[in-house]
Amino acid sequence: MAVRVQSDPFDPGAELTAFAAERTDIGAVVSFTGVVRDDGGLRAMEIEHYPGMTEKAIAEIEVEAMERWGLKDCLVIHRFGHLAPGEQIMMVITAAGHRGDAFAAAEFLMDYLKSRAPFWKCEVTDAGADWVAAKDEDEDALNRW
Amino acid sequence: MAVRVQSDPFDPGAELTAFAAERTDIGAVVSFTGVVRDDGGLRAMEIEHYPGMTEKAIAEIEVEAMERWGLKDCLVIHRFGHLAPGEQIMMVITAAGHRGDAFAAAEFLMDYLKSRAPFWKCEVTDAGADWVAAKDEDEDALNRW
Amino acid sequence: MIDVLYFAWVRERIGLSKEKVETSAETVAGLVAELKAREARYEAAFADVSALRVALDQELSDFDAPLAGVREIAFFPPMTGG
Amino acid sequence: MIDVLYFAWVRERIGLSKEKVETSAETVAGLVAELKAREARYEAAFADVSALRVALDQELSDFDAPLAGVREIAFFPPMTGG
Repeated sequence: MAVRVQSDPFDPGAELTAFAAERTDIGAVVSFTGVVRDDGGLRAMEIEHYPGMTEKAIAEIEVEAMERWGLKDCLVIHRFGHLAPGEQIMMVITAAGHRGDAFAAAEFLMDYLKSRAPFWKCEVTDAGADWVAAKDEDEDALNRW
Repeated sequence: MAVRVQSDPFDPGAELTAFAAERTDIGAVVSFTGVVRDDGGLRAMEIEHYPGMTEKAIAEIEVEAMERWGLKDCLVIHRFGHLAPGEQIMMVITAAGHRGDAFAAAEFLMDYLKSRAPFWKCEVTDAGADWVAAKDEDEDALNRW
Repeated sequence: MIDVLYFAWVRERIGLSKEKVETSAETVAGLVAELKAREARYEAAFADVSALRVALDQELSDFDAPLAGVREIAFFPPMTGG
Repeated sequence: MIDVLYFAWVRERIGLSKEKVETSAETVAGLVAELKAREARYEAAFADVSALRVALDQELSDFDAPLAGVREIAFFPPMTGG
């Protein structure tokens, strides 16, 4: 179980390879990678966070996921700072004995990261910089867990 | 959209890196990797398949997933032949604008691969070789789509 | 003449992965009845068709499907991929 | 003395990311009332507290929570991680 909050880019493929190396008790590994999507006109995404609380909030969410789905392991990486379109924002990896648990835990972690980890996205376009508004659907997504 | 059915091992990390390289229209990438789990005593897994039908069945499932969830891309890799504990059996990767579609499509592809792609697993232990029985829960999982 | 393929334990029980069969059966079930009448190993493999799946020209099908125009038929247990 | 932190557009409106505040407020809402009384920029930032979230010592909390024993309080808009 690990949490990494960093401004540096990371390589999702290398993370996936390192994550499950040399283990034979894992049957299913699910990964989610969030990428800065260019909907047209996006020049950059700036991500602000709350150092200290971020790591603590993510670790708490991971402990809950580990227990609820009997995970063998999980990893959350989340960047902050300046990101260009096409760059990776964050990644979640879960490992379990069976696929259902690995999928559910990954979706649970994503839903919590969206609304409960202290990150704030700001989109920079030619027209200026705008804080991304939280979506009702993201808040609603928490209710399924 | 691609299907690879092969006896050779593959590197999930390298596949994930290659999959989403240089694209800015993708917001969410989900991967699933199935690994030969050693529940104790497993010496090997032998996977038989139906050459020709396998590729066709998987391509059909991929087309359905692409359309239903508006995927930007997807990839299925599935091995056959002799596999040792800890080796990767198969991998699914989906890319979409948003996380919900990428997750749903990956789970859909997995559920169909489990019960509709012509592969048969045989577990080799010290006591001999046994064909893995299809699980009712895998058949039931198809009903949610 | 039709190509008949067997996979997994169906292949093991019959002792063949592929054979050519001359048949006048009109349906999959008719072909199965002909095969079962041949030898004990076919009888054993097809004892419980509810435990089997069938594909016609590489598409999943049913035991009451017609055989007209089919070039390849495959019998196998429920799939266990993924 | 309590450390007060502001993030995202709350930080921008107030023009500060962190300050030390001397307060006798018993609850978060009491502190917010004191801050709003200070200057227009605080009034603007806290105009609609339903659009804000608060954390006490790095745990999400509520505006009616007591401040006793709290060393660090943070105000920010709903999170948009992931």
